[in-house]
Amino acid sequence: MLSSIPPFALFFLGAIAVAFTKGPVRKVLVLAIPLIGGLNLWFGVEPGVHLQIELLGYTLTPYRADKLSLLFGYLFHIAAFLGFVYALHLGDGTPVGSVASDVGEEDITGDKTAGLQHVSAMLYAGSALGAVFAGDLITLFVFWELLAVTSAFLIWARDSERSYATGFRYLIIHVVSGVLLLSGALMLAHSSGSVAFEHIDLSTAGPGAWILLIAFGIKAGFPLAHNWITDAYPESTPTGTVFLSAFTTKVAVYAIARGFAGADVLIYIGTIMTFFPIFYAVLENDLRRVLGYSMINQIGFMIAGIGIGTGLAVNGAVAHAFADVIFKGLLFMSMGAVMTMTGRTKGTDLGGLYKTMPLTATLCIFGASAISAFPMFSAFVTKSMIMVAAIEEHHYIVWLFMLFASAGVLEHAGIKIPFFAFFAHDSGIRAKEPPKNMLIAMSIGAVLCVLIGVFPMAFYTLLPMEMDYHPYDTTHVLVQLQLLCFGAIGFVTLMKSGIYPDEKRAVHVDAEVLYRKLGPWIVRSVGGAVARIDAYVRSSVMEVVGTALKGANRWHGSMGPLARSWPTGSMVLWVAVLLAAYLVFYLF
Amino acid sequence: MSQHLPVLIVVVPLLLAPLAALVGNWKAAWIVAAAASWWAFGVSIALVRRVLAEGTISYEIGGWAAPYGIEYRIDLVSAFVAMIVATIGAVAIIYARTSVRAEVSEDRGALFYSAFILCFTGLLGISVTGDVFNIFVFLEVSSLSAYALIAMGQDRRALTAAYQYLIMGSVGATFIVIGIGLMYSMTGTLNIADLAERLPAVADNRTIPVAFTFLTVGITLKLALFPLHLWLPNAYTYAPSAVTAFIASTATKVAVYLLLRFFFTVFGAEFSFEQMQLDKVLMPLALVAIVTMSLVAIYQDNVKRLLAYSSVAQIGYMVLGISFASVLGVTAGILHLFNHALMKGALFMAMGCVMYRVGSVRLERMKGLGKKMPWTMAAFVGGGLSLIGVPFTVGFVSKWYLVQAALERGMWPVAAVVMFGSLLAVIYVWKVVEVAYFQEADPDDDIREAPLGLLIPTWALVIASFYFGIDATTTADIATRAAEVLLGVGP
Amino acid sequence: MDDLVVLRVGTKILIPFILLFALYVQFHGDYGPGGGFQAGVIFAAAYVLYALVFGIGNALRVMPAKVVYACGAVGVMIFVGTGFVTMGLGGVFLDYNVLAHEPSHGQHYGIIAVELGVLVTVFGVMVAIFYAFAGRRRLDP
Amino acid sequence: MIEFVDVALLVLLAITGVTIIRLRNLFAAVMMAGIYSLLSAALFVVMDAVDVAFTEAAVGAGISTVLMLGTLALVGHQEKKPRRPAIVPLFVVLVTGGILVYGTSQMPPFGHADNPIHQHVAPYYLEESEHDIEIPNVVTSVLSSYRGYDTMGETAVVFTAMVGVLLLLARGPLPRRVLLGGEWRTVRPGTTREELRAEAAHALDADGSDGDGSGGTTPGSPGSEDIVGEQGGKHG
Repeated sequence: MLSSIPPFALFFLGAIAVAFTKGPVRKVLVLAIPLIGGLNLWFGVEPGVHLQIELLGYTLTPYRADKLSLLFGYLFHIAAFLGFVYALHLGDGTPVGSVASDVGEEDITGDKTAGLQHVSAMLYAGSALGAVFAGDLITLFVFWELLAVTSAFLIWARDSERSYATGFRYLIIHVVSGVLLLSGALMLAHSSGSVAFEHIDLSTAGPGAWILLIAFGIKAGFPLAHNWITDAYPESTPTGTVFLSAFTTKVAVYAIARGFAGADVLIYIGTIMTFFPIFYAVLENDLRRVLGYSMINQIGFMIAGIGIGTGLAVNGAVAHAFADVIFKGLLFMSMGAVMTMTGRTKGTDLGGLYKTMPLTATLCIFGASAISAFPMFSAFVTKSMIMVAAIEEHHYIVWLFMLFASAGVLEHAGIKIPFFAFFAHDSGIRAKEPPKNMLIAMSIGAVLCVLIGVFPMAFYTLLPMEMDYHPYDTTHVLVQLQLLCFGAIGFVTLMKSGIYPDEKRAVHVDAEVLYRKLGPWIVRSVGGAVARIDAYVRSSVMEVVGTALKGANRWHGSMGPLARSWPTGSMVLWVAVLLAAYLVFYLF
Repeated sequence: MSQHLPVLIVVVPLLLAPLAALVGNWKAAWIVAAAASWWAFGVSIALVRRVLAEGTISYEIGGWAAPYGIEYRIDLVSAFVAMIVATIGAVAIIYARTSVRAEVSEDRGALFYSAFILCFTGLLGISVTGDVFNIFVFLEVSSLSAYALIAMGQDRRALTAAYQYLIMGSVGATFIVIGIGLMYSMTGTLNIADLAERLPAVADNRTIPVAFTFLTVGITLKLALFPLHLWLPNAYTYAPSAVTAFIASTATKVAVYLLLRFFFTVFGAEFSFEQMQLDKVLMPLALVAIVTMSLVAIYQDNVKRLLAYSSVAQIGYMVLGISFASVLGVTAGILHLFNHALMKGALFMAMGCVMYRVGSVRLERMKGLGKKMPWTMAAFVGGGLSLIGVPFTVGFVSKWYLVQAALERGMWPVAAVVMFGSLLAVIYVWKVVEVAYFQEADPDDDIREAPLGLLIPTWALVIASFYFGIDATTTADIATRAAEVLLGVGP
Repeated sequence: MDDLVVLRVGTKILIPFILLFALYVQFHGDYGPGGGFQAGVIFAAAYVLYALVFGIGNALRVMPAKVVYACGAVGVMIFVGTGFVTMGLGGVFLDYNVLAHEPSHGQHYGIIAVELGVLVTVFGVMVAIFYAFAGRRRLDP
Repeated sequence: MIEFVDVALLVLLAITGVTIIRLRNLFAAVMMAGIYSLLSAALFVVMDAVDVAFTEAAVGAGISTVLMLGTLALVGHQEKKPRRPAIVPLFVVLVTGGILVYGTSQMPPFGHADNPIHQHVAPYYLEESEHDIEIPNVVTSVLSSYRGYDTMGETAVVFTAMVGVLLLLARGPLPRRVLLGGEWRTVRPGTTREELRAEAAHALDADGSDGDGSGGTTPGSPGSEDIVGEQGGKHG
């Protein structure tokens, strides 16, 4: 019945309604909109083209549904719903039992900017939906830029100098991505005569396709373009980050899956993405930033899966994206709960919270188990598809890297996050459990993680490609358990034997000790090299930018020759010079 | 009556201009000026419709057949440009009522509106006439009145700016008349259609390239193509707000029309672009204009000046489109004429609102205006989005055509420069948005929202710039057909 | 300037002749060189001469600034108005043929009308500009 | 003989032109400009363009001399000495002029009956005007009838000039509001110009940073004795 109304429209209208309401009405609204939209999508929308308009001689398809976009559509409705449940308490004042005010930073919970956050989150979710149901590149571009702008407000909602600067950096990167997208789209449109967003063959479509891939890649956090994720996510409010983690990168994964499935280059990009963030993740102290690195790592699996390109691999990639939104959301929610209640997110500042926040700790462990791909949890049934597809397509080295990365995931996300936040040394913080709505949101997330893990076949029917795959075969379960056990045993041994000095402020040392056992050369040579290359690229890029800016200022600044006001006599002389120049040009 | 429409669009305002000076009282003068503007607006719409339906209209003034008498010859290009001028004039006159009252002393009001109508009439006269000398005459009317209008600015630097514009504008007009004279000496005619017919026979005479040179320099000076734009920033910065909004959206546009008229109709695209290789002159200058002038705009801290430099960059876009000398390219140029008139008009009007309340348009005085003058600043953002070229704004439509035209010629780097220009526009628009929305206002200021008399015209243009960005079929269709007329490939 | 008797008397004698000459130029334009523009300038020259010799105060009494400004405006209106009259009589703009039964008579009337417009405007504008300059700082004797 | 007169007049014109450039006393320069106009009028007479000559004599030598003198009365009459000889402009002018001479060397020879201008429209005027308009002076027929619309435009130009000059120079009462140092001030009734000027000077000191690099005001410009941005005052 509502099938001809694009899903984003409901959210955009909702945002207006939210902007003009307050209190309980607003709370009902923010919950009702994703619910109604989700139900409508589930029951009312058939695959097919639902809306077309003509613009500038091209056919635009602002609303097109197929299995791939529907899957992301369901996902984003779930994510929006969870996010709004999680953020429901905003505007009610500081939660009971919070010790956040101890840290001295004003309003660390983002309570003051509740209205702004709700409106921009609503618009943000709507933009993400618009993007995945966009049937052409121009519509995609519009939502691509809207995603950037609306999400930037979620970062600014923290309302601090730092978040302002971060949000601005974030916005610039995403606007650049949008401009590249439009450029690529124009080039493709010019060569093919159509702006429809379908599969693009990188080898034959010309430079436009590459520009498009770079545009998508920036949003997906490709290596060297990944900085914005770890830069921006830890700077948002506790609730804002939950929204941020759900949409932007997943829209990019969707776009790559639709446009570039089977492009070989993606396998290698994805593989690099799976393992390089691990080195940073283990060195990082801010737990939300650790999750940021972990996100790049998870996207790496998806990108590699898309690159492999078989039905199984692409299914694995999008399924993993689905699962990742939920378990990463759960982890960000638990860290957000910790931040809301304590005001801190640094591993060294926290610890021992399980005593007063047992529910949060348990739910966090659910998320950690899911991300580590324990059997019966979601990532197990999704990531394994990608790994199996890699073997089937004889990408053995890629598979090995992924295996290594999986172990890394266990260490930095599966163990480090819950351990440092809730266990480790007792920091003496006695914060209460977060507000109920936060707990409810986390519980729903945890249940979903388990449901997907336990009933994979039901979940698989939603996937876009045809395939025949069963996750729970003996080999797979055994391999995974072995990997997990060895990883866990290593960690526990180090802890118990006292090599792991838990009272020091250095996560850094802990990681080094751990890796000295696992393989010292990895940290020293590979990790060092990655860090050095990263630093080199960054510094040389900054240098080029700096020189360019200086040059621009010399010529274009207020006193530069191009901006100065000239005396009238010089102007006239200049005209005479030009007259002579033109005469010479035309006459000879 | 209706067969007189071509001449009525010019002579009715021309009759009203002295009337406005005669009535003496500024309110009455404003009514006269508004009548003139709205009359011309209505007639221009009628003319566009008639040209679309019937093709080129010819009107022989005095009953003398061309080329012996003066002919008004309105094809789609003329009608479209006249419509742009008339539309902006009709909106600007509403705006002027409030704005001019605050910025120009009342005893000058009557003369001011008289000059306003004269400027308006001159621009219309240029766009509809079919006679090159008549172009010059009306160019003088519009230029002289424009100098006087600019000199009415609050800041005393307006006088210097107007003086420089006077000198440069006179040089430009003189060059144009020298070019016309040289052409006359070779052909014995001043009628555009007749000239176009007779020029090829004498094209190998060296005098014609010299005429071509004088016209190139003269016209590019009038349209402020880099590097002959030097008069423009000061003139736009210090003129009264209503004048800046009007002149920025019309005067340079009419100069672009002259470029089209002389190089496509009079000389013919083949002669201009293949023999004279005009594209080799226009394209590099346009590209340099887009990049350097956008960069300069970034460094400005007076917003009117920032917009003025942005105008020079935007003129680069128009000329770039024209320099492709293809239907797509010229379409892009003509479309951007219209589109830029809408958005720059809106932006300068928004700045006029700021001027009205704050008394300055320097960036540091605009802190926190997003809260204090929400409608004004929202209008600025709307115009700014168009300047950047965000989809569903007119700016996007023109950039779209421009990039397509570049790609059609296989000029990837040119398309890249166009996109890069958009990025630079993001930066300079953002500069203003940042100050207005993200910096705290001085709590002592009691600045209120601008009055409706200013907001309504401003928003009319903003809404138009969105409307024609979403429904671009009408304008794009007219522009395409106009381009076909110019290139002689149309039906 | 009371002692410049020669100048004053000379001017007094000259001015009527200059005015007469201006009229000659205006109406003889059909047969010899001349016309509204030249006649207007000569009129203005005579008037300016008067103002220079007898003081701007006297000149303003003869013809107040407002009247002069109005002349500048009215002349244009006469010219454009002629065009409207021809349109009203069924011709195109400035088609003088329709002003009389005989086309050539119509041409005569039309030319006289528009030349009058030119004369009035040029005279008004020249004197107005002179007033504006002179009014800035006293040029009076 | 005619050629001799041509050459003599042109030489005199050139000498007068150079003299005007070199003179530093502006009164003398204005007088020389008058002479220049008379000489060109004479040249036009020699070229049989009597109407043009007439206009040039009346406007160039007559009215514009008076107006320039009026200006000089306001701004002083001594030109500033340039700091250094203008070698570069001279060079540019010579080069551009040289190219122009080359460029126009193929122009139709002056006064030749085969020239395009004598072949196309002009013969029509000469032959038909007697029948069309029935007045002997073809120049008048062209100006007032065939191209009467251009003349109307020129009349409008003259009128525009008046509007422009009056806008710039005429004096009226003080405006309702003035801009002082970037602030709007409402002018109280009865405030004198002197009081406002004092206030303006004060405000300008405070707002001295308002420089956009435009080079500020030109000394001696017509507005220099007024309140910032507003010319006005009691009627002179």
